[in-house]
Amino acid sequence: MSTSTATTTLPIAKAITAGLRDAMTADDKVLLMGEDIGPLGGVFRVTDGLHAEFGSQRVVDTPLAEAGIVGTAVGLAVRGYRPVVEIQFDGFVFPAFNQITTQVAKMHNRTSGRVNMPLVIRIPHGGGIGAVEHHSESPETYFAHTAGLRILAPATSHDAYWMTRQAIESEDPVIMLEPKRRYWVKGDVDMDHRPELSPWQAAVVRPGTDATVLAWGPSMPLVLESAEAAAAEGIDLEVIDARSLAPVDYPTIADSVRRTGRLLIVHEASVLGGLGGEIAARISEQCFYHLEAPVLRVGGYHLPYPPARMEHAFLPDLDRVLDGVDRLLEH
Amino acid sequence: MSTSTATTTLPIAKAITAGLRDAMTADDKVLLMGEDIGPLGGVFRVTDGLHAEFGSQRVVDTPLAEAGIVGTAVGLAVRGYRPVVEIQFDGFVFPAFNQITTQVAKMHNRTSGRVNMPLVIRIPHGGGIGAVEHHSESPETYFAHTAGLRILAPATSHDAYWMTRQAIESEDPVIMLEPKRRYWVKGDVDMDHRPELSPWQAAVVRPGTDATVLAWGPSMPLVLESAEAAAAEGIDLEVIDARSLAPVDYPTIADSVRRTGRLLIVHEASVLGGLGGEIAARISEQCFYHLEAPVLRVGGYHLPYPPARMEHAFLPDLDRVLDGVDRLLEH
Amino acid sequence: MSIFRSTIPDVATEEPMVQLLGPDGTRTPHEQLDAVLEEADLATPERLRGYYRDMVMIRAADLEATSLQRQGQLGLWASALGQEAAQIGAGHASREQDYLVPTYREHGVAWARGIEPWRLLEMFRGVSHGGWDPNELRTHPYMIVLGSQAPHAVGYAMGLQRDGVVGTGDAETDTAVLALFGDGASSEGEVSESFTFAASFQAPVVFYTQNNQWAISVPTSVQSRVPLAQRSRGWGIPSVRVDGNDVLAVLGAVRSALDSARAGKGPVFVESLTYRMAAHTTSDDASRYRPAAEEQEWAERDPILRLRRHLEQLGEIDEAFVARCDEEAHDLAMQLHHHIHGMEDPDPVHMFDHPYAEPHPIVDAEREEYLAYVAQFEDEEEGGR
Amino acid sequence: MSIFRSTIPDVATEEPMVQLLGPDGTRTPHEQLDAVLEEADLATPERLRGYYRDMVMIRAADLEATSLQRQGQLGLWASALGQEAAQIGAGHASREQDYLVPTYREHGVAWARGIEPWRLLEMFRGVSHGGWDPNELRTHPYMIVLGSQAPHAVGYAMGLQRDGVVGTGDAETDTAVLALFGDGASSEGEVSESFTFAASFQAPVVFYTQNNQWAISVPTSVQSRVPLAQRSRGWGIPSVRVDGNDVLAVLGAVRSALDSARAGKGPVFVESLTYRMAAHTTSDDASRYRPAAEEQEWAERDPILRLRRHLEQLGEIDEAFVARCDEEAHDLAMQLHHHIHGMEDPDPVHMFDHPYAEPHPIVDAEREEYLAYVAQFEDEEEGGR
Ligand SMILES: Cc1ncc(C[n+]2csc(CCOP(=O)(O)OP(=O)(O)O)c2C)c(N)n1
Ligand SMILES: Cc1ncc(C[n+]2csc(CCOP(=O)(O)OP(=O)(O)O)c2C)c(N)n1
Ligand SMILES: [Mg+2]
Ligand SMILES: [Mg+2]
Repeated sequence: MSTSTATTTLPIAKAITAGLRDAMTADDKVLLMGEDIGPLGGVFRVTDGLHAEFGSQRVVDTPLAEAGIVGTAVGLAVRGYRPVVEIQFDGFVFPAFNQITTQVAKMHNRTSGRVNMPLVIRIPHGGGIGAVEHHSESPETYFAHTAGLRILAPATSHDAYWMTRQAIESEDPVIMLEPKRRYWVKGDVDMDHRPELSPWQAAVVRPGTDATVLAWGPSMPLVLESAEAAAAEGIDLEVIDARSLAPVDYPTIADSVRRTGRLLIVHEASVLGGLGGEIAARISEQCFYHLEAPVLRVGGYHLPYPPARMEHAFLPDLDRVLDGVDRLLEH
Repeated sequence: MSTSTATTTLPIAKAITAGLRDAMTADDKVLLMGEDIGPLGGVFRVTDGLHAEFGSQRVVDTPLAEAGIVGTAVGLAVRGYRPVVEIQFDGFVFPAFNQITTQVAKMHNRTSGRVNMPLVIRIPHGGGIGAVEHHSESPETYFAHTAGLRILAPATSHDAYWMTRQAIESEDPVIMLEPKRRYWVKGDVDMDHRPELSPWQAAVVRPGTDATVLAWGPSMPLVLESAEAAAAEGIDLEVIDARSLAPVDYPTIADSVRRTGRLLIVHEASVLGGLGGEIAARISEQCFYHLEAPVLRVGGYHLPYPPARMEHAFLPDLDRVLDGVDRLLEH
Repeated sequence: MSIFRSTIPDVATEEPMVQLLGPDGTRTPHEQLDAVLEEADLATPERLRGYYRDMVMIRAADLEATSLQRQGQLGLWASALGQEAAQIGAGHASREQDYLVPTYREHGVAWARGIEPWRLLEMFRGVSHGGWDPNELRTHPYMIVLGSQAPHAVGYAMGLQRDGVVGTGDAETDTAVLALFGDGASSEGEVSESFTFAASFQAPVVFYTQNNQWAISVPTSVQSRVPLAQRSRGWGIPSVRVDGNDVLAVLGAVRSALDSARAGKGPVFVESLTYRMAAHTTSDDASRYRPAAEEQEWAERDPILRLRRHLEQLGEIDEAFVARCDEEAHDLAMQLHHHIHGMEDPDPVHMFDHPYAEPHPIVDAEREEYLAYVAQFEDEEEGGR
Repeated sequence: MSIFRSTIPDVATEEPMVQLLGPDGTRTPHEQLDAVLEEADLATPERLRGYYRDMVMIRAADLEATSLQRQGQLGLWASALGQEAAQIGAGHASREQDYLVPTYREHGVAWARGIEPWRLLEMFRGVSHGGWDPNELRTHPYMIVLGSQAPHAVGYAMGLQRDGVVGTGDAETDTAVLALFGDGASSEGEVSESFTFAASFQAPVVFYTQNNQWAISVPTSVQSRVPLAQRSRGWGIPSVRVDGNDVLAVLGAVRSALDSARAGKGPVFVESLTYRMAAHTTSDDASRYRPAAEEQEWAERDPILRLRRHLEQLGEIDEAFVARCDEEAHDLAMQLHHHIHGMEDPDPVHMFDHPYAEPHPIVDAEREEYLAYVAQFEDEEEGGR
């Protein structure tokens, strides 16, 4: 039984569940692996009900070892399966880093294209949930620099559903960064119509003229809210949801910046060495004669993610985004 | 017996050996750990002779497990030791990535400053040696983004000696990226006089007026050579050796760019998401009104490091650097 | 017959369990462990009452922490309910000079090491990532990335070897490390690598697993089809399984293991069979994956009850003592309650205090930036009103 | 007596080794393995001659590769000299449907799987990162990051379980995976995690270690103080140590292990004691760390010599056959020589061919950029001369 019905309202977490369910129904090579994803349904309940529905051969509670999870998924992919791996929290992806970097990312290339790696690594990502250490990380930079990987970062329920499907359908490995603090935010999903927009494209989610603000995943509601606040002050911001972080859709961003002349990038990861730096560098190059101000960034500081009672100061918030907009417009 | 004598000529590898030896002599808490660093002296012979001199309690051939090597070094550091760990090749640092990212980088912060992590991770780094897969990587980006780590990248024998000493003396963890393909290039070392320049500062190694070229480690001889070639064409390049990649010395770079109005960054790592992106973003911001051209980068492509017979096309070379300079000056 | 050999003819699913106190409190003599306990004076009636008090205290603190979490005072709490004997026993088995390397649920161990419970709660409240000086209290910070602490323990033990404080024969000098991890964490490669290093260097480290039957929703059988105690034997690291709800068995076995490690005889592994009576954390719902009957079954093996029964059999406990313990525990809980409720949130500027031990220009600049940014609002507030 | 138990009363440093051929070629009967070999027709005189020929061939290719490296034709060569029996035996023990997961020194295994030696040399020459179709030849690419291939093997085996090709009882259907790694690699956490997964899921995988005594300069004793064969028993994975220079022992044990795995009885571990006769690679200098006497000692246990002696004892080999093998081996070496010398360097534009399976705008743009950049010089050349 597929959950596909016409447009429906679902929280992001449940949209992913639906995406997983429909992908598993459509292709019996799709299987899920991870810690506590079986009877418990995952600590975020994203796989809730799937174990009961598909059984323990397709929804696999693994031993507690991330390298083993990703590494066995590689073997399953070679054998023709399409494993979808859940990493319980962003901070626990690092034990699997060797497998992701030297194996998942390189296997297709190593075999001169003879073996595909249709493997999805789902990571609940980002902070703002008041968690203990290692539960609020934004590791996208590490993966974006690693050739061979793709990264999707849905920000809405609709994208969450379709990106789950499209990540699973991709013949390349995809890291799915799920906006954990928005898991329970509801939104419309149309499961019946494949989106026209490719998952690898950015979306202008709010047109504007004074400056472009780029963000993704968990930061999207914040930048949209900031744009509303700025509008109240007479500043008209264009807001772009990057959607795909590897590859980043530079044409869409550059096109916007050529129009607005200004770009602010917002992400939770530390600004220093973060993905925003690469985007700033490329846009500064591609739009050199259009930029009326340097590309600015608002994000985390160059610190280990702080204890929960300080995270509000570490994370971009409305005031910091607006402060960034102000600095941008001062030029 | 210390090897410290007045200025002497040593290949980079031997300058590091001397630095290790002098550090071990100066402080008996310094110890070396790694694969094959004992009787063999390391696959690059950097620890040659040290096992015979200091014995197996201080020059430790470990089991073959990188997470174990770095993880035990963390424990030794807590106990008051200053472990210097050798990772045999850049491509083999990833099994230790969890220890480096979640433990080495965060332990001082986690304990509110009560425990220091004076730990050095030596990594022979970069390509150009005709090696098989995984032996030519440039992983600096991963570490530069990780708060809590420092990175030094010596390009000369003198820096190799002193940075080895200073990395070991640092109370913070330091990743030492050793320019493996330049290990046997000789240079002068003055072991008697501590350099006035801090290891965390960049050095203008060739003054010039038309554009600034920034590089580090294995790329330094290349950019210096390129500057000579450009000079022959009447282009006067200023060349900066970044020396420290975490933190990067932005004041020195920005000062230069404000004078020349142009910046080219050269590194072996993939340009996409590489450290050059962060530097370009910051310099574009800090020197916005001084830049006469966008910051350009010459480096690796967004590909897994290719087989040896193609690496010449992947790596920056004289022509690609000069091509970059030309594009820079076209603006 | 197959040529392939296992630990014991064919795969060994049976493993004896050392038990000194039966569920009803009855004491079984045990030649080696009784000698160990006696030599160290660890099983006198006064000591036993002390353990009882400790367990009662830490349980009260634990329950209070859960209620503080419900009140929104903590972000999360990982209860150690049911593991009191496994933890108080292990903590007291260590000598003061030993170094303990815990995971994130070792509240009883921490208590036995003299770490005030509020320091643990700080972490779960979200005001700190680790609240004490590891070298002062000879206890590593709580560690959350499972298994990552195990190689630290081995490295510290290698430091002890180099410091010459192993195998000297002097009880005050000889030192060992106690490395703790759960049944789930035992699957992490870093734990296996720790076995490799410890065995190779014969480091003075005791690996101690509280097999509390579950890793969140996953039963231990997924991590190992054979008793976990056997895991280390593949490295030639001797091991034993003990009843983790029996404080004396834990004390005796861990003390004996630490003695052996201190004497320079290399690593030892102890598996302690116990039960996580509560859910994994306050965010977890154990009813989704384990039957109430199982919880019931283990409730009957409650480690506190067991020690009390034993003390009763010895005639070494009375109502007054029990009541005093309960009272003290109540006081502790109240103190905790007030301490936590009264705890002010730290000024976030402190997040810039310790990313590095030495000056760092980017951190300094970002700190200034942050302060200037915050000052804006203060100016606005002053100006505006 | 201690309460801590090891594999065998106290730490087990003794481990029996299965041997079917003595160093002088004498055949020792072995109830189980003889049955296995006989059932599969693996020890007929013709087969034995075949193994002999295989070993001679692969040794010649290996020696030629070393000399090609000296001639600058290869960047590096990792010789498998001395490990021919351990590899030819393991390779032939597998059935065609089995999947082999090698490390980077499995030239004999590759030969037995029908992979032409020049495909291996390509990698060491630096024209490719892996030269064959893993699914076509049912052999994973050579893997260099030690231990990383082990979980792939287990995952593939989990795929076999899901495909229903395990334990059906049909010899042509039932499939298993042979996962190879060295004594050094056995220390990597990922190998241990592979044991955990394989045991947990009872995956049809045989772990096979060629313990060639060294990991570059580090002796096996640093990786394990007890015989490596014992490592897996801590997971309840049965294991055996065989004489790796005895092609029949290897064949019998690995076939028997694969049979067991194929039948659905779960993983097995085989340690094969052999010797890396050459240096680690052409870049290595073994004289820096191991005594010539040791090399001498092992030279006398040469696996090729041993099989030849056995065939001589059986009266199943004659000078003509030996000479023919040598001739064929010489031809192979010459072919290799010419093939490699004649190999043109690939156009670097091919590095852009396969980073992704699906289109990628950055890669496409960089490819265009590269081609335009290269075209510049072609223009210049044309223009200039
Ligand atoms: C590397 C890593 N992966 C996943 C987690 C998430 N996680 C936290 S506790 C836990 C279960 C741990 O089980 P066990 O080791 O048995 O300890 P217990 O919780 O039972 O005390 C998991 C999966 C983690 N903290 N670290
Ligand atoms: C993760 C990793 N660390 C280090 C190396 C470097 N290295 C290559 S081979 C080798 C020794 C391997 O020894 P062993 O596993 O016994 O295999 P053998 O070379 O003896 O066949 C080392 C340390 C590597 N390839 N991968
Ligand atoms: Mg547990
Ligand atoms: Mg070996």
